[in-house]
Amino acid sequence: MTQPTPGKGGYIGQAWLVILLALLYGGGLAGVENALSGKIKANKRAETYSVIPDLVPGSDPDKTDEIMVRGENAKEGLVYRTRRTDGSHVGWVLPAAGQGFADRIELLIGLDSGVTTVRGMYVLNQRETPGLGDYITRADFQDLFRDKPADRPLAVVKTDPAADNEIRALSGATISSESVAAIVNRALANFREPLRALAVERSPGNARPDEAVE
Amino acid sequence: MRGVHPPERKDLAERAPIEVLPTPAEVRIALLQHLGAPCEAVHKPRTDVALGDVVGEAKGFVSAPVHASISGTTGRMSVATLPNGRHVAVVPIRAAEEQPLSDRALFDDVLGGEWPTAGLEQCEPEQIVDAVREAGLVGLGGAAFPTHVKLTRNEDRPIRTLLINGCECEPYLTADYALMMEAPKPIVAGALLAQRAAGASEVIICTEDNKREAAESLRQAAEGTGIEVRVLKTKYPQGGEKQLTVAVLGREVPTGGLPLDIGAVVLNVGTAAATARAVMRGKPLTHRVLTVSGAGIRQAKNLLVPVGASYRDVVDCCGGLIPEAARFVAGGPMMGFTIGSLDVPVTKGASGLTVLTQAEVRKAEETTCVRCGRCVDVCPLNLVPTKIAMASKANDMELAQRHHITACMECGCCAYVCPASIPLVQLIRLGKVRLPKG
Amino acid sequence: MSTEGTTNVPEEGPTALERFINGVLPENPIYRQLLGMCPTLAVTNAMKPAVTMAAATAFVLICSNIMVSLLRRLLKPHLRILVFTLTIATFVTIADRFLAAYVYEMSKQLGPYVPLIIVNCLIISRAEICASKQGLGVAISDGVGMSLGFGLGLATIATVREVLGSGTWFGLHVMPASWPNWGIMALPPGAFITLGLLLAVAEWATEKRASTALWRTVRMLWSWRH
Amino acid sequence: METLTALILIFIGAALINNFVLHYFVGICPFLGVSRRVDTAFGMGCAVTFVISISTLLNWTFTHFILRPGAPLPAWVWQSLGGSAQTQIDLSVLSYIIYIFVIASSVQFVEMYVRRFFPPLYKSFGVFLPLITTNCAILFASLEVLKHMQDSTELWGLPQALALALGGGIGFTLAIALMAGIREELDLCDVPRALRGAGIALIVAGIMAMAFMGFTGVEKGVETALGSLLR
Amino acid sequence: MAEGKAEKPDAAATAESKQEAPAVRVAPSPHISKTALTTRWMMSDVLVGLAPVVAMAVVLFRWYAVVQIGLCVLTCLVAETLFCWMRRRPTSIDDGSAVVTGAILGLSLPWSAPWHIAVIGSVVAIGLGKAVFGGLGYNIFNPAMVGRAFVMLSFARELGASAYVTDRSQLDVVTQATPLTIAKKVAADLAAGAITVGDAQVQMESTRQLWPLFLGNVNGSLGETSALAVLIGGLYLCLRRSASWEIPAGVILSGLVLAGAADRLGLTAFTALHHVVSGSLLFGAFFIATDPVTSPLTARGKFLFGLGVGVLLVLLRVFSGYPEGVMFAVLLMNATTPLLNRWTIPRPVGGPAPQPEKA
Amino acid sequence: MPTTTVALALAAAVLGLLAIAMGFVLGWASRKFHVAADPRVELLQAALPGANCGGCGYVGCSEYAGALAEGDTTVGLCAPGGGDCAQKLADILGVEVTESCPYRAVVHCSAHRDQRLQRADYDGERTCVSANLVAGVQGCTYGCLGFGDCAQACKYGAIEIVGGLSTINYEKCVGCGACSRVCPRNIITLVPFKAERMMVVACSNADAAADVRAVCEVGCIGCKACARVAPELVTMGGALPQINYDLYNPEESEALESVLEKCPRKRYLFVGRPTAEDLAAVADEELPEAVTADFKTTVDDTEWRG
Ligand SMILES: Cc1cc2nc3c(=O)[nH]c(=O)nc-3n(C[C@H](O)[C@H](O)[C@H](O)COP(=O)(O)O)c2cc1C
Ligand SMILES: Cc1cc2nc3c(=O)[nH]c(=O)nc-3n(C[C@H](O)[C@H](O)[C@H](O)COP(=O)(O)O)c2cc1C
Ligand SMILES: Cc1cc2nc3c(=O)[nH]c(=O)nc-3n(C[C@H](O)[C@H](O)[C@H](O)COP(=O)(O)O)c2cc1C
Ligand SMILES: Cc1cc2nc3c(=O)[nH]c(=O)nc-3n(C[C@H](O)[C@H](O)[C@H](O)CO)c2cc1C
Ligand code: SF4
Ligand code: SF4
Ligand code: SF4
Ligand code: SF4
Ligand code: FES
Repeated sequence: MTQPTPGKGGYIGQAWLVILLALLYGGGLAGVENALSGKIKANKRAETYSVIPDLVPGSDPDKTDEIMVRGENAKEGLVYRTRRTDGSHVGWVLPAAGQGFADRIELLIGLDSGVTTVRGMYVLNQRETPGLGDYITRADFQDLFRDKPADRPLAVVKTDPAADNEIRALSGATISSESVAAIVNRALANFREPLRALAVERSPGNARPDEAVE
Repeated sequence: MRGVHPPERKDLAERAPIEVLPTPAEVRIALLQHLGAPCEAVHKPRTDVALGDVVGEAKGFVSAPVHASISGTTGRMSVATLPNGRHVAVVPIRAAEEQPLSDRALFDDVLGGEWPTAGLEQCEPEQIVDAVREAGLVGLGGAAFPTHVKLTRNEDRPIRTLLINGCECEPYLTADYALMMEAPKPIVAGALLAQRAAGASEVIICTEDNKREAAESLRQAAEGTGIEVRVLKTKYPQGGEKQLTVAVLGREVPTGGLPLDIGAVVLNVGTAAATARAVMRGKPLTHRVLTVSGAGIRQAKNLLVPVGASYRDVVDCCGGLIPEAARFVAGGPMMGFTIGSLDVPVTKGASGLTVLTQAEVRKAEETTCVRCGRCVDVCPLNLVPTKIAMASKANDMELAQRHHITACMECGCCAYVCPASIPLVQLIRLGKVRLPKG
Repeated sequence: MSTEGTTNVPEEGPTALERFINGVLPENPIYRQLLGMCPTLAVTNAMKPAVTMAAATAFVLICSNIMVSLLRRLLKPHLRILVFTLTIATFVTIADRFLAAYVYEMSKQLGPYVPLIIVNCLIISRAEICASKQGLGVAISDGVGMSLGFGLGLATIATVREVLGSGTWFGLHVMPASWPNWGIMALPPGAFITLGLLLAVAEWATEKRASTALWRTVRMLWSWRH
Repeated sequence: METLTALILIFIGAALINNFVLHYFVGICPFLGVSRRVDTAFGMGCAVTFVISISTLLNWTFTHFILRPGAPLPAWVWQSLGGSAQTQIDLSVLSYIIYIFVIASSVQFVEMYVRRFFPPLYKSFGVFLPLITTNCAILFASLEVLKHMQDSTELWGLPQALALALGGGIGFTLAIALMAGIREELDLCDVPRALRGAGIALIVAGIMAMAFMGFTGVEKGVETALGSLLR
Repeated sequence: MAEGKAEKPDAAATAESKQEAPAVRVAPSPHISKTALTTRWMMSDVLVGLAPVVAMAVVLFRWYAVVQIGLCVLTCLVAETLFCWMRRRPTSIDDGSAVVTGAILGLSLPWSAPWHIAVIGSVVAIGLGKAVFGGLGYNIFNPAMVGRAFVMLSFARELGASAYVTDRSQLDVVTQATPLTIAKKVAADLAAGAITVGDAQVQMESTRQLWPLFLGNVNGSLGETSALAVLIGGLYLCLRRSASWEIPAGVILSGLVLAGAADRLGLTAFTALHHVVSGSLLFGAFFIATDPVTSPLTARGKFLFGLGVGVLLVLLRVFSGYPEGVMFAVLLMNATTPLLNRWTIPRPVGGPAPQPEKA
Repeated sequence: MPTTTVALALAAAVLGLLAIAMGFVLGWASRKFHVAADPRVELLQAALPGANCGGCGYVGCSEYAGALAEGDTTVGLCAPGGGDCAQKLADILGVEVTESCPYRAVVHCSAHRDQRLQRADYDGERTCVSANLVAGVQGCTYGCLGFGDCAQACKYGAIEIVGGLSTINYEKCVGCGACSRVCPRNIITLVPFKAERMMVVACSNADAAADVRAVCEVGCIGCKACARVAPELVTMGGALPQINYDLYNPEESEALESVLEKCPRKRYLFVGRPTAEDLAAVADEELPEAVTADFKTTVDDTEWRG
């Protein structure tokens, strides 16, 4: 390391270029951010919103709003409230995450408005073993969660499902399958009641009779 | 103690009585036969010398003079490559027609006759040490360290125990055994003299349980002298002084140190006998007992040989070689050095000549170390030979030193057991050569 | 590695073409200089991220080379590295935002490895070795050459890993349907092992370079230059 | 309890399961460059652990107070300029620059300090200390922390950030020390010429990565085990 | 090391001096050696030790075992020849180490593994596990385990727990999951609260008996099923000193202790004894961890190595996503071997050599 | 005030402030923790070719650079770098280039295997340095062992073993001296090449004539004939002649011829062929001191045992 020769102009005087550049770059970056942040946010949003119609059939992504909900474990969580194009409430999309076989799995759970049925499930992020655990991202596995009851924990079985809350494990990836089910179960346990309460409180008129809470 | 049990093969020469080598036509006295400074020649060429005359003068404290081992005329100085690789100056002596001693007379002069153990108290320690030094006495156990150095008293480090080493753990060799059987008296006398010189309070003659008869013979000779004869369990390398002190005294010589550091001195039985001869008869070290053995020799023998006789003379005396003879080992097969030709003079430290045949030396091909750890298991010094060897080979001296390369005494146990036939000892020696000097 | 008085060294050194050629093969940043190993290993499980990464790196490298070359007469030796870092970090942020805005999928997949371009030794070493000493033209051609070399390196590794690991190349199936995918190739060990073996191949090829046609071509270009 | 479990998981995750070097491929340069001798490798590991902790601490502070959306400092400036309390000011676009600045200056500071006061230590690191600046592992730790400070499902505080930094640093030290031991051994081996140096080191790293893949799932196992033990 | 330039003169020197055929041969000491003991002998010893294990595998898995082991051995031999040829060295298949590697690799695979797995595993074992380091004696990691890890991570489906089980086979042992898989599943379910202790006992019923585990009448990889066969072969090896007893002793000791602790804490559905006789703990302890090349040199180092393998193995069994941990434990400890060697340099008789002053 | 502007200003301000703070802290620290270091070391290192061949006698280029800066050694030891490099180093250090005569390695033994007698078959580690530990590998204890340690050490591929004798290819030899350091018998020395071909004594057996004859058909017998013909040029070091390269003048070919002719064993040989540039480089140079051949040779250095 070469030694700076202190003295003439002091450290700051010597560093004028650095300071100038810093100001310049800082400003420039803020400009870039300004120009692009809208698009980036939109991208992030689209990631979730594009699957919303699939997760909660009948919903219009543009009518979805995001609310913070306090779960049973006292932690606040983001929840998407989905509506039809006409504005009526169809259900919820609940982001959830948890430990999988190899790493964290992040997923979205689609629920009906009364939180009685799982409408769909979508894996956002995972790093499971390629060719084994990563089959949880396949549509046929995610479809298994469609129309499962949301009022009881889901169970993973290795045989053909007998009860309606049972899900057949991916062969060779039971652990991943179980992890997904566990994440869903835990998210439901945390948010089932608060969401139901919200559904009753905010949009009782919108709820169809069959979806209404008792 | 760890170590190995190589096939002993002592039966080849065990029963052979010590014979006297007929005076050779020429002997070549090497001017460096010991550990320490080389000697300086005192005679011009073509000078007549008599048996026992000084041929080379010692230079320095750790050095020993060399003497004419026959009567004759000196020749032009020449060179010889000794078994240990040293390329040294030699003084040839052409034998005179008339020899003062030969055959039985020679044997009697060197080992026979009376060796009274009484009245040794009259010898002053200094006197003994001087006699030993003038006799050019060096260790006959192999290392050829000047004996007077070992026997000189040192106020700071008093000597308590004198160990007389009759283990002769090397396969094939029986010179010490034969000596113990045929000449126990001079050994005992020499031991007592050395005890006086060094001021030791106890003397233990050690031998192994495959030499019980020798132990018996020594016991009889040592009757009433207070010398103990101890029989140890046979194991190679029991005879190494570090092993011996552990086996007998239960104390370890510090690495890089001397037995002196634990108050002990180790002398070979031959050295003891030569001490007696030097002090009681005033004769220098001119002859030694040599075992000639191995499957490559026609008749295995124990010979009393003048220092400087060539190995060729020795072999001729034993009926010559068989055609399959392939390797001449000066010493025993575990620690001995090969010689490239038989025209090498016998030195004071030489203990035998083992001639191996083609079949015996056809070594298995060297493969790579499989880190089986056998060398580690047998190393009597508790080293990790394979690491030292590999480090030396790769010239990583830091690693070699971390593994205590300097502690190795090159006993050869590791290379003996190595299933990959790696020349471990050679590599370790290489490492010692490569060690930074100083 | 500072040299006193970087500011007033005479402008000498390899020419633009030399710089360009050097970057591609003789001084290939991955195989010859072992620079930027982290992204090399991390993003090469398939061609798409590898190419994206190469493009992002190229953008940053070329921009920072331009910038540094322009500023080179103003650099103070002890603040040199600071200016480099500042410049690189700025362009990396821009690249990162652009990826997030226009190729979101890739940006997500590359994750932290895009910002890690900041510490890619390749870029700073080019700034130091070439851009801070030579004119704009040379700096640009150096940047382009090095970027190509880097891209080439990434692409070779990614090809091996994607073809063996998934039987595809750029997502297209290239292996027979019965090909058993070598899952390990998509995992960290596969990255290390592939790069290790490819390095050996590169080493071996350079040892035998006189006999390889490729090398002869490079040599021809080289000698023609002189 | 839950936080403790989380901290333990983050720590072993960063140290073993998702080892910085063998899983995330960060810090490869020193991993390959300074792993020839065990002593220096260990020293390097300690240096990295130290720097990674310091810089993560500093960067967390910067992020928390200045950079993240809704950070107090810009908000205060904004409001004292008369802005509305509703608008969040997001300076996170500056995070990369700030991080690398903080890392570079703290490394340089440490370097000068060590050089002045611990010359033997400096000598054994020698040229490698500046290398830490361009060591991805340091920046990576900060970026990981940043990710978790933006992620609404799992907001990290300082303890989590430090657990990651420490775990990452120790994992790095472990990997580089093992590697150095192996490379010392390899010096005595008959490695094919073309593979000598980086080639064989990478292959060894690959095999080590395979071995470390044995830890896959330990996070989950420990989580369940701790869960059932604490229950 | 004798590469390139030195080779030529060297070869020439030997050839020419052979021609002259001098009677005298010089060499460094010692001049005799324990001729019966060669590397090849050690390797054949291992094969003898493996015999009961192979026999048991053949009894249980019929020709699946024969094909699997045969294929591995054959491919290893071919690979060995190939890599020797690539380095222009004389072939080294006659030292027998490739056969051992092949046999151990074969024995560590499930009966159901398809042929390409055996082939790829063997090539990787010899290539990445051994040849890249310079061949026999230089490798840092156990070649067979490198090969197995490679294929296991590559073809997880074919080597995962479910690959062992089928109901469409003539073999009777393969209708049930391997004991460790069952234990793992039960423990996980229990910990997650998915089943009650009673359920757990019912589910563990089939593996509660120690005898089948000991005799080997259970599902598993080819070589691991029978603790008895492994013990016979392993003790033979230890008695012959071809394998060092310190390593299996360490593995078993720490395995017992740690598995006992895990059992106490309710983290596993097995007792310590079950842990020892099930899975490949014993096979690994006696045949894999004992690979001399990749384990430490000194007795103390070996014992520590064994302890380490045992500890990691139980930890991985209890906590990791895999039911068994032998392979990873051995590979991890292989990586520490150089450090263990460094830390367990024995004290020489007489104390450490005085170190010269560092310049 | 719009958010954008504030964000812009804030961003710039934050960075600017940080830069100022850092400038201060580091500036302060660098003075506070200042350690005097020699900046020339780095320059020197950059000027060296980086071959790390060890030819200079230091462990690597960087150590040589350090030693140069300390003033412990002279420029021009770097053989691969050549005159250019020496000039650069000298410029940096502000000294004169003192020596740049091209040195080349010379093997002082010239007996091929069949000319050396009494060669036994050797079983053991096949390197010179190991074989040198064993007595009787060949008769002559001074001569080349032919296992090629020198060839291994040569980074430039300039040495081959021909018929059991180390043979230097002067097209490739750069005179780095690596070979001379590994040869356990010390029979390779560096000779200043004042001409394309130099006369050298190609034997290093210091024994008396009879002993030499006993082991070698061609070895120098120390008859002193050469020293008598050219007493200036050739001096006897014991039984071995030594050429005084200070006085060596390649132009006086008659003197050299006569030496060559007088030697009954023909142990004076002309070796080498350095390049034209090398010759040009030294044409107007003052000639350096000659290296003294150091035939300490023989196995005498090795330990006795234990
Ligand atoms: C290399 C490897 C990777 C694996 N990856 C996964 C995985 O990503 N997800 C999973 O659930 N199981 C995975 N497993 C399998 C588990 O270890 C376990 O055997 C399996 O989940 C048991 O369930 P099964 O009954 O469906 O086979 C993997 C196994 C191996 C050997
Ligand atoms: C420099 C030196 C000094 C020695 N001094 C003594 C000594 O004072 N007393 C002694 O008994 N032995 C001394 N020895 C000899 C050794 O103790 C030992 O006898 C010798 O190295 C041969 O042992 P060995 O035959 O077991 O190899 C000395 C050796 C050396 C090399
Ligand atoms: C491995 C080894 C084995 C030895 N074996 C014997 C032996 O059997 N008999 C013996 O007298 N000396 C043996 N020695 C030499 C002794 O260490 C010691 O040097 C000698 O007994 C001292 O006596 P000296 O000076 O009279 O020779 C052996 C040395 C070593 C290193
Ligand atoms: C006791 C013993 C155990 C061995 N175990 C293995 C093993 O687990 N895997 C293997 O590839 N080779 C094994 N080998 C063979 C041999 O050591 C192996 O091929 C070397 O690691 C290759 O360098 C073993 C050899 C012995 C003597
Ligand atoms: S006995 Fe031989 S093969 Fe075994 S560890 Fe020692 S050197 Fe290696
Ligand atoms: S290392 Fe030395 S002391 Fe140990 S067995 Fe080998 S030769 Fe003997
Ligand atoms: S005598 Fe001279 S020429 Fe002959 S071998 Fe010896 S050194 Fe070589
Ligand atoms: S010159 Fe020296 S190093 Fe070279 S082959 Fe001859 S003895 Fe060996
Ligand atoms: S590229 Fe990651 S540490 Fe250098």
